[in-house]
Parts: sequence; structure tokens; C-alpha cells
Amino acid sequence: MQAATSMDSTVTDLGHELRRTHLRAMLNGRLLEERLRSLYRQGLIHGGVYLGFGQEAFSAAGGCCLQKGDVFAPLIRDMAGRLAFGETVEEVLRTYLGKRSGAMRGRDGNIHRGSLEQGILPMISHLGAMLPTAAGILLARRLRGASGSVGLAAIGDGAMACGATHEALNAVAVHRLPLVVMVANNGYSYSSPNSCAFACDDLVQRAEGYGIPGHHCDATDPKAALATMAGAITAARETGQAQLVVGKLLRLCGHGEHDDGAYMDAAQREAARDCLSFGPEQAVADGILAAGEWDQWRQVITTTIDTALATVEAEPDAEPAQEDWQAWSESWPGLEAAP
Amino acid sequence: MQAATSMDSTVTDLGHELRRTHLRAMLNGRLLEERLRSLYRQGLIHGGVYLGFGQEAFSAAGGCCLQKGDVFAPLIRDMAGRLAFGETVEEVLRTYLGKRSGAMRGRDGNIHRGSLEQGILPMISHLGAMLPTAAGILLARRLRGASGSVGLAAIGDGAMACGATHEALNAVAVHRLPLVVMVANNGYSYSSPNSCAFACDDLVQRAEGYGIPGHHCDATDPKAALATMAGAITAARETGQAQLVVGKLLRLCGHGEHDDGAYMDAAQREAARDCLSFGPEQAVADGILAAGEWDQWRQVITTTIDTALATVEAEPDAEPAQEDWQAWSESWPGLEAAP
Amino acid sequence: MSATSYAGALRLALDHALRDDDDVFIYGQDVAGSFGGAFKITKGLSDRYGDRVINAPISEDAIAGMAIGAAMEGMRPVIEFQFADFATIAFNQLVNHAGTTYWRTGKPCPLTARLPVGGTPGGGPFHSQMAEAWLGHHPGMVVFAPATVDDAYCMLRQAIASNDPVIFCEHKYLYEQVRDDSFNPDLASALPAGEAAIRRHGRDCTVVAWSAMLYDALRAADVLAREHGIEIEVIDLRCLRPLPRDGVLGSVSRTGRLVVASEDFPFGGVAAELLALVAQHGFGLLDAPPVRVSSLDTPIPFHPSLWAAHRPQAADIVAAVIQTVRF
Amino acid sequence: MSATSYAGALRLALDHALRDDDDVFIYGQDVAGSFGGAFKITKGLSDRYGDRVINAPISEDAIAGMAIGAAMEGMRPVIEFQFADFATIAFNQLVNHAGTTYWRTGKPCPLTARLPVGGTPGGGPFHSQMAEAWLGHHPGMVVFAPATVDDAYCMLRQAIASNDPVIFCEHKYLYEQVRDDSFNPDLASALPAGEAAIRRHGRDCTVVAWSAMLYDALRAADVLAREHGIEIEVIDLRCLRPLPRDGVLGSVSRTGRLVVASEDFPFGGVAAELLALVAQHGFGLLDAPPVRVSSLDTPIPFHPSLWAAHRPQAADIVAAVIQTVRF
Ligand SMILES: Cc1ncc(C[n+]2csc(CCOP(=O)(O)OP(=O)(O)O)c2C)c(N)n1
Ligand SMILES: Cc1ncc(C[n+]2csc(CCOP(=O)(O)OP(=O)(O)O)c2C)c(N)n1
Ligand SMILES: [Mg+2]
Ligand SMILES: [Mg+2]
Repeated sequence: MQAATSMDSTVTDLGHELRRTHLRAMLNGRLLEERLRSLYRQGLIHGGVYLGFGQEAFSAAGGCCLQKGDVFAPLIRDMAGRLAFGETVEEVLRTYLGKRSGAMRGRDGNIHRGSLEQGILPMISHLGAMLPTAAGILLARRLRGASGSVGLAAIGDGAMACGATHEALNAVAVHRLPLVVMVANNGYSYSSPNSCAFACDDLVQRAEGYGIPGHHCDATDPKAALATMAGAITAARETGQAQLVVGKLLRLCGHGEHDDGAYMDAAQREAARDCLSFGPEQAVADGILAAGEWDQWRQVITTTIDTALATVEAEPDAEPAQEDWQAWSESWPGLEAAP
Repeated sequence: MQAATSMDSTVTDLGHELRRTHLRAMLNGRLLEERLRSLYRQGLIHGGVYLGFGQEAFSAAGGCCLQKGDVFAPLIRDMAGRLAFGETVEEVLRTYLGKRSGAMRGRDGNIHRGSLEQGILPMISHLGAMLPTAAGILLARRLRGASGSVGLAAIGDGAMACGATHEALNAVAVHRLPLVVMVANNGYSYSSPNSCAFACDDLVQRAEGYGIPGHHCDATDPKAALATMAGAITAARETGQAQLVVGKLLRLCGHGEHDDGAYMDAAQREAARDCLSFGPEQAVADGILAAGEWDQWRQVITTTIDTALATVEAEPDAEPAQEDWQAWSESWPGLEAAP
Repeated sequence: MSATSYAGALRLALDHALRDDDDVFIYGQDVAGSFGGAFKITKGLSDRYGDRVINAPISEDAIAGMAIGAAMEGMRPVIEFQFADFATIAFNQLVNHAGTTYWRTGKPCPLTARLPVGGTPGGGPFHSQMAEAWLGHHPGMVVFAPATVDDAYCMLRQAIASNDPVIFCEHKYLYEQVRDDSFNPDLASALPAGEAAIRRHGRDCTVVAWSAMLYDALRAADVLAREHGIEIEVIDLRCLRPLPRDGVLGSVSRTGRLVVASEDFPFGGVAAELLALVAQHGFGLLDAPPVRVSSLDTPIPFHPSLWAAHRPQAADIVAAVIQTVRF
Repeated sequence: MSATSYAGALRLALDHALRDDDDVFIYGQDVAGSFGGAFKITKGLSDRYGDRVINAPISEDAIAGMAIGAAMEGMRPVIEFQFADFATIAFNQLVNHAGTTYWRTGKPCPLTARLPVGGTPGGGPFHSQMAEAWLGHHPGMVVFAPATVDDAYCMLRQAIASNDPVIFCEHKYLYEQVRDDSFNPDLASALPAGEAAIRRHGRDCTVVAWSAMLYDALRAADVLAREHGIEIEVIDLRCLRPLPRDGVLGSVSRTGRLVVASEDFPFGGVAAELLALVAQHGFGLLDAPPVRVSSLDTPIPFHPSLWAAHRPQAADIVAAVIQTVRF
């Protein structure tokens, strides 16, 4: 995988393959999430469904630029990035459908899924909490003398207000840990616009105060998003230093599928560019994608999803009889019986 | 009280009286803390003693520029600022000597003392925790339609890493609350130098990321400290906007009196300017202070402390028999007896 | 359905509190605007009370800290956490600051913190937890956990009127499930907070519950009466801190037996406190060992069928009562 | 005095853990350099183990979060909080992240969090608290509270070796007060964590204590034996989560009476859990009501004479035992 090295976020020489991988991951994410939405509406999914519509270019850019062995702490809108980093459609569906075969075995759900072997952290719900955890993994690697890998942690505009986010950003700067924090500024934090979340002009202004490089992009532009993430991730890998990347975009759905997003600014939504529409146009214009190829991809991906769904649906659900109800990994001698 | 209004932190026209008030508060703080140190060494004080040696110019500048009705959330090294804002020597001693007459009635101690009537918040130990509380008071006032007052909250270089500090700084920026956050960068956070606490060049760089004005000064220079604080506090009062002020100085003592500060950089300490030495020189040169006046002040303050100490020592100690051991203010009908 | 829901009663209580006292204000994530909070409890209030319904950043620690400041200044802030699970972020401010203020300073700290607690199918480990154990342990805290529509209204008004910091636990499962078509805010029973309510009389065994678990206890009561001829007395604790000690001991003095049913984790907490209290102060009243029914000792599972096995059910209460009564 | 102190044993345990396993590292405020932490427990270790003793910013939440990451990666981080009271800031990471990791993911989370707990004269409300109740309530947490020099050493090594997250409560009062001149790390008794220790045998009443309160219980035992002819059995709990259930029930089965002495606040928590446990599972063993001796239900006072009235003393244990025995 070829990655840009310039840090000025204006890299254009991204390489054909990377751009295609990126686009395909975007489409992968969108189509899988559209399927999740329809499964949700059919009542086939337990718990909430949160989608990354509009964020695919940014998220996938992160996932594409990571290497095997890197650590990724995705957030609730990172389907595209997860798939780009290597999660499979089956793995996703297993968790959404509450299968015991899924990474979380029915114990935890949906957006919390992750696999330490794959380098995808299984998030807890508390916003900001996964940043220090990703940092701790990088610290552990440094202490063990293993170098070369970086971390990528996703966060939203709203969660930049969390104390946890701040403590982690400061800590990675102080300890010089190569964590790339990618902020998807999608205009809203649940129902609240940016004005409820921060008062600076652009969250990238936070970088200087932590003493780390900051990057910014229009993340509805797939090429810009990819160039910026490639630059930031390469910089982290080469300098060992943390990076802050802010992608500007718009959440093209409700907060979750239970939410119609009626509070969103209609004009803003009208005017918003969908990276999934712009992406293929841009790619065709750049000679990266042949005419008609996008639709072929769509068909292939749809088939993949169909097949995966059929496989996963047949797998057994999580069920209480299979559970040992042990929260400790050790057999402590004094283990009290459940009262 | 005359206060500078310029926001460029280079105000020179501070007015005679303010400069004298400021200097006197600095001396007040130093002499009272020297007395506390000697009482501590005599074993006459319960709990720890934490001193503000070297921080008097900065702290007093904050206290001097506040007006009655403002809110002050001091930290552990703000004796000078407290006295400048109106705390009396008796009040200080009552708490240090564990008197029931003290604001904390023996229930809490020393640096935690405060009085809501006087607008001095009784801090809890957790660093950063008082910032949102000061902000909440300002919010309450705005909701009640009371305008004109500002808040001042002290914090250290180390505690700028706390999540609580971040959440509060962001919240005052978002809600446009006139809280001035004064950061005494005294080089150390307990035993840890700045390099353990942050990675930016100067903590004032944080201001932009919050979207609030930032101010910086060499806080070993009393005139600069006063001008900067005057500018920031006036700006908060006039614009209603939060302000971040960073004062560079050095802690001229251990973290607490139990700590010899042996880990401090000897050369740095040697080279450090003590605002209590430089202050009177500067003032004499500026024609603010007459020759010999400083020593007269010293005598007057010493006498005040002697008298206050004699008064307070005669007052009764906190004692269990006087306690009702009720943590609730209400008489709940179901109040359980202590088991 | 025109009956008032638990959620509706909460909304009305906030509405009336804002109406009656200019010092009341609401602060929390997404509470303002047309949205009105994750559970819509504050919906419409910002239209009526404008700047007294304020959206907060995702900063639970600052939200609590600011409420403490406003309360010290004499206002009566009501803060909303989106889920009780996220109040962990504000834990320090709540227990170490709000809880200690009156005792340290002699000045009250009249804030109300609304926490949507408890499990729902698919809620998972971080949107399902109870909060009474970890927020009730420290001195100075008051903890309410209403189960009925009347209590939702009355206790929220009492919480806001109280001069102490109140942790107000609203069970998410009850928001829409519990409805009362005779609810009338003017007539709503104003049993003092701190007194337990007897929701069903019975002579054979006392079953103490609170929040959503009350309904499991009432279902268990039906089963026990119908199928086993056992009449349990169901005590709704309502207020967990202070604990309605007399109500519990009084009931046990009549029945001689105690089962405590709690949705919370089994270790420590309010159910342990109740058994300890009765063991120490009502030892002579007990004809059989007191029994706890709690959740299993793991995080709360996401999958509905695991969740149903994890959370105590009416059947578990039935079994515990039978064991106790047959002792 | 060449006897090993409790603090010295802790330092030695860290030293040996760092020596024996490259995956062990220490992270916390001021732990490195010549300073070695607020209580000097890590003094000298950074000279020997260099970059495995790391100073942290004042960011308790990040400290815990980073330790979780390192533990997930297979290392064995030992984090130090400067005072247990400041672990409230890390509460969320500890209970919701560390405590749930194994259950959610099947991967262990082997971190040790060292918390200096407990009161000292002049410590005041925020440098004196116990931590077992609020950190022990959630599933997945392990809580140790050693009282002796041997246990300080052995249990810290066990904590670090354990694959579960361990909250390691070190009592500040014991650091220098408890010394043992026969301590030898090679011979130190390695009673498994999770088993209680009988520190004094007696037939008349079981007194359960842990951490510094053990010594009050032992003092009470002397007074009771000398002045009242009452022989109490003193159980040192050592490990609070999991609770050494068999050791406690076994002792109560011999004495028929139970007093639990705890420095912690009275509401909920471990003392309540013990009474509940024995009431439910040892009801038939009890000849008298079990009794709790806890602190008063207010924040911890700063003034030493108020503090002495707030914290339970040997005399309170004596009184509780007499009440129980005379029942
Ligand atoms: C600490 C914490 N508080 C509150 C929540 C509830 N919550 C979940 S998502 C969300 C909004 C997040 O906004 P943002 O960070 O902008 O991410 P986005 O949803 O826009 O992707 C909130 C408030 C939470 N998960 N964690
Ligand atoms: C949340 C929290 N963590 C740790 C401490 C312990 N502590 C007290 S003072 C201090 C150092 C503070 O450094 P800084 O903020 O630079 O202030 P300074 O002491 O230099 O004035 C620490 C770590 C605390 N009080 N609160
Ligand atoms: Mg957002
Ligand atoms: Mg400092």
C-alpha cells in the first residue's frame, strides 16, 4: 500500500490502488450500513443502529492508511474504516444479529464490537475512553522495543469536549506516542450543533495547545480526506509523534436510526455533498475509476453482503445456557457464590 | 480601584494605588506564609502546609483586580491573592489552627478554606474541580439577570492536564461566561517538571483552541503580572468572555513543607527572580514606593500577624462534642440512625 | 392512550418546577430545542422557559461542577445525564463536592441530578446500569428511585425543592410502560420522600423492591398468592438514601421474613445494606434468613436473552420467597 | 530500626516484580526520578528499571485508560494514584473498562492500581477515604487490602501476577507504623489472595476487619480478654473482592457472633455485604444480631480530634462485642 508522506495535507500523488481501495471501502461501508438500516427496520437487530452516512470518505481514509499490526479505535460511525482495516462483513453481521460466533458473543453489541487480535479495540460507550487505551497499547509496544506501528483513534466534534479526550491528547503528546486522533466534525453531537460543543473556529486549533501537528480537510472530498489521513498517519509513523486530524463533513442521517434528525438545519443538509456521490465522479475525472465500474462494485458488494447474511443468519444465537457468568479470568480461591 | 483596560498585556498606566495595593498584598502573603511555616515547624498546625513563595506577584494581581461581588476560586498557592481579595489574617489562622471559629470549623483544613459570602470558594482537593463550580456561579448570575461580576480561578501547570480543567475551559468558552483562568506555571507539578505535564511551548497556546483570548506574562515581574491580570479581568468584565492567563514563574519552595524540593533544578532555582525582592526595587524605581516604606510595611504586617495570632490562639478548638454529625441539610423523615 | 406515563409525569414535574420557581433551570446534553433530551423528558420546555433549559457539551464532570456552583449561589439546577452509566464521569463532583458541601461549609447544595437507570433489552453493559450503590455510599447524598407515576411527579418536585443534592434515578423501562389514567398533579400523593410505601399488604413475607423491580415483585405477589397461597407484603422503597428504615423494619415485624429484590449488581450496595440493617436491628423479628435477589455478578449483557437471564425476574422472587417461607 | 516496614515491603514487591518480569512497568504521578512518589514507595526504582518507571501527567482517567491498553497488549502495568480519593477521576475507566474487559472480550486485563487509602490525623475529607465500596461493587473488580508486612509484599506480587484488574488498597497509616523484623521475602507467607487469615483465635465472637482496622480489632481483643474475659476471633479479610466467604462463615460457625469493623462510611459497601452474607447464608449460626462498626456518616473531618471521633476506635469494637456477647 502506497501512502503519501507530505505533511502539508495537499498530497496529490496518492497512487491508483490506494484511491481505489479507499473508494471501495467507502462503498462497502455505505452498502453494509444501508443493509443494517433495513434489517433494523424489519426488527431483526437488537439494540441501536448508528450509521456513518456521509463520513465514509474520512473513516475509510483512516482505515486504508493503516497497516497490519497497527491499532484502530473506531467510533460509532466507522463502518467504512473498519472494513478498510480488515473487518469482514460476516464479523459485522454476527454482532448485529447477536450471534454467539460474533466477537462479542452477544455479551456486548453492535458498535462496541472489536477484536484485539485484529487490532480493533472493542469500545466502551463512554466517549473519549478509547483514546488512552489506544495510547496504552502504543506505550506497551515501545516499552517492549517494538516499533513501527501507529494507532488511530476516532472521535467526534462533540466528544472533543470530554475530559477523557483531553487527558489522552495531552498524554500522547507528552509521552510522544504515535497516535493519530481523527476528529469527524459532522456538525452535530446528537441533536446539538457545533455551537454547543466548542467555541473555537476549527477544532484543529487544539493541536498547537497540545504541541502536536494538526491537519484539516474537507472530508466530503475523498481525495482530500485520503491525502490528509495518509499524511498524518505517515507522519506519526515516521516521527513517532501524535497527530490531530479534523475532517469537516455532515452527518447525513439521524444520530441513530431511532432518531429522525428533525432538528438538523434543512438548508445545510440540502447543500451538503455526499462523499459517496462525489467520490466516483471525482475518481472517474481523475482516471482512477472506469465508467461503470462503480456499479459493478456495488453489485459485487451487494452479493457479498447477501451471502454473508445468509451464512450468519444460520449461526446460533447467543444463549444463556452457554454462559459461565464469570467476570473474572482467574479462579479466585475465595470466589463467592452468587447470593 | 483603577484597572487597566488594554488587552495587549502591556498596560503601564496601572495607577499608584493599585500598584501599592498589589505590592502590599504580596508582602502580606509572604509574611503570613513565613509565619505558617514556622508554626508548622513548631508542630502547631494540623495537616499539610503548602506555600506560594514566588507566586505572590501573580496571585496578588488576581486578587487586587477583583471587585467585591466577584468570585474567586483560589488554589493552594494563593495566599497573596486571597488577602488581596479581602480574606483577613485571623480568618486564615483560624483554619490553620483548627479553630471552630474558622470558616471550615475544623471539618476541613487549611488551603481548603473559603467562604461563599466572601466569594471565595472552599476548594476540594481534586485539581480542576473548582473551575466548573466558579463557572456555575457565573451562569447562575446570568440566569438571574445579575451582570457585572466576573470569576477568577487559579490553576497550576500540572493541573492543566486534568480532564476537569479542560471540560470547564471549554464550557466557559461555549457558554460565554466571564471566568478568568489564571495558570501559575511554576515549573513543577509536585516533583515533575513541565516536560511531564505538557508538550506545547507555552500553555497560553491552549487559549485559541478554546476560542478565548490568551494572555501571558513573566509573573516574577510584579508590574507585568498586575498589568496582565488587570487586562484580562477587565476584558472578562467588559466582553463577558472567558480569558486564559499564563504566568511564568518558579515555585521557590518544596511542593509542601514536608517536601524539600531536592529534585528541583539547582541552577534554575539559583537564577530565579523572587518577586518579593524585585517588586520593591521596581516600585522604588517607578516612584511608587518611597525608600524605607517597604520595611515599614513589613513591621506593620508583622504586628498584625502577631496580634491576629494571639487572638486566634485563644479561641476554642474544634471539638467532637460540638458536632451534630449531619451531612444532610434537611431533616429527612427516614433518617437512619448511624448503624 | 391518554393516561399519563411515568415520562410524562417527569416532564410535568419539570414544567411546574420551572413555572413556580425562577431559580430552577435545566442543564444537560441535548435537553433544549425541539429535541428535548435522549428520552424526550424535557421536550417543549425550552419553548416555554427559554434560557432556563440549556444544552451542555459532552462534559459530565463540568455539568455537575457547574450545577454545584449554581446551587451554591442559591439556584436549583436540574442536570440530566443521558444515561446513568455516564454519571461515572461526574462521580468525583457528585460525591466529593456536592455531597460534602453542606457539611464542610454549612451552605446547602440544592441540585437534582436526573439519571436514566436500569436495563432494557439490547441496552448492553453501558446503557443499563443502576446507580444507587456507587452514588449512595458517600455521606451527604440523597437517592430517589420512584416506581410509579405519582412518585415520578411528586418525588421529582421534592428533589428539586430539597436543599440537598439528590440523585434522581428514573428507570428507562418505566418511561412509557408505566401509565396511570387517574394521575392528577394537584391530587398526586405527596408521601414524604424517605418513607417507604406498602404497595401490597401481606402477612407471610416482606419483599422490598424499588424502581422497575417493584413490578416484578408485584407480579411475583400475584403468582405466590394464586399458585402457592402465600401473601407477600410488597414494600416500595422509593427513597434509597436515606433509607426508610422504619417502614422496612415495621413490615418485617409483621411478616418475620425478608426478601430484597434488586436489579443492581449483587456485591455491596443497597440490597446488602437492607439485609445488614434488618439483621442488626431486626434480628429478633426474623423467622428465617433474609434473602437477596440481585442480578448476576457480570456486566449487563447486550443480547436480550442473556439479559433476561442476568436480570432477576419475578420467578426468582417467587423462588426466594418460597425458600424463605418454607425455611 | 532495621525491621521492614509495610512501605518497604511494597517497595520490595515492586522491585522484585520489575526484576522478574520485563512486562511489569509503573506509571503514575511523580513515581520516577529521585522522588519516588508521594509516599516514596517507588523511590530508587527508576534508577534500576529506567524507562519502566514512568511519570504521568495529572490525568487519572488517562492513566487508568493507558494501563488498560497496556494490559490488553499483555503487559502488567502497576499504576499509582497519589491518594485513593483521586481515583474517583478514573472511576469510569476502572469499573466500566478494566472491570468489563475480560467478560466482554475474553481477553484478560492484568493491571494493578495502587491506592493509598485511609485516614491519618489532619488528612481531611479528600486524603483519607477508603475505596473498597465504590470500586468493589462492579463485576470484574478484584480488591486487596493487606494489613501486614508479609501481605503487603505477597499480595502486591499476587496482584501484579493476576490476570484480573486489582485495586490494591494500601493504608497510609500502616506505611511506617507496621514493621516486621522477621520479614523475609523468600519465606513470606503466600496465603492465597481470597482466603481470610485468622489473626487471633477466640471462641466468643468473630470480629472481621481489614487494612488498618485490623490493629484496632487486635487492640480490642486485648482489652476484651484482659478486662472482660471475652475471647474474640480476629479475622483479617485481606481480600475484599472476591470475599473470603468460607473463612468468615467458618469463624462464625465456631463463635456464633459477628462484629464487622470498618473504617469506611456506614452505608452499603463491604461491611454491609458481610452482614448480608452471614445473615443469609449463616443465619442458623448466629446466636446474636451481627453488628457493624463503621465511621460516622459524614465526610472525614480534618481536625484530629474530630477525626478520632469520626473513625471507629478499638473502644467502639469493644463496646460492640460486649453488646453482642451479652445479647
Ligand atoms: C461520556 C459520554 N456522555 C454521553 C454519551 C452519549 N452520547 C453518545 S453519542 C453522543 C453524541 C456524540 O457526538 P459526537 O462526538 O459529535 O459524535 P457523532 O455522534 O456526531 O459521530 C452522546 C452525547 C456518551 N456516549 N458518553
Ligand atoms: C485530581 C488530582 N490528582 C492528584 C492530586 C495530587 N496533587 C496535589 S498538588 C499536585 C501537583 C499540582 O501541580 P500544579 O498544578 O503545577 O500546581 P502547583 O502545586 O505547582 O502549584 C498533585 C499532583 C490532586 N490534588 N488532584
Ligand atoms: Mg458529531
Ligand atoms: Mg506547578
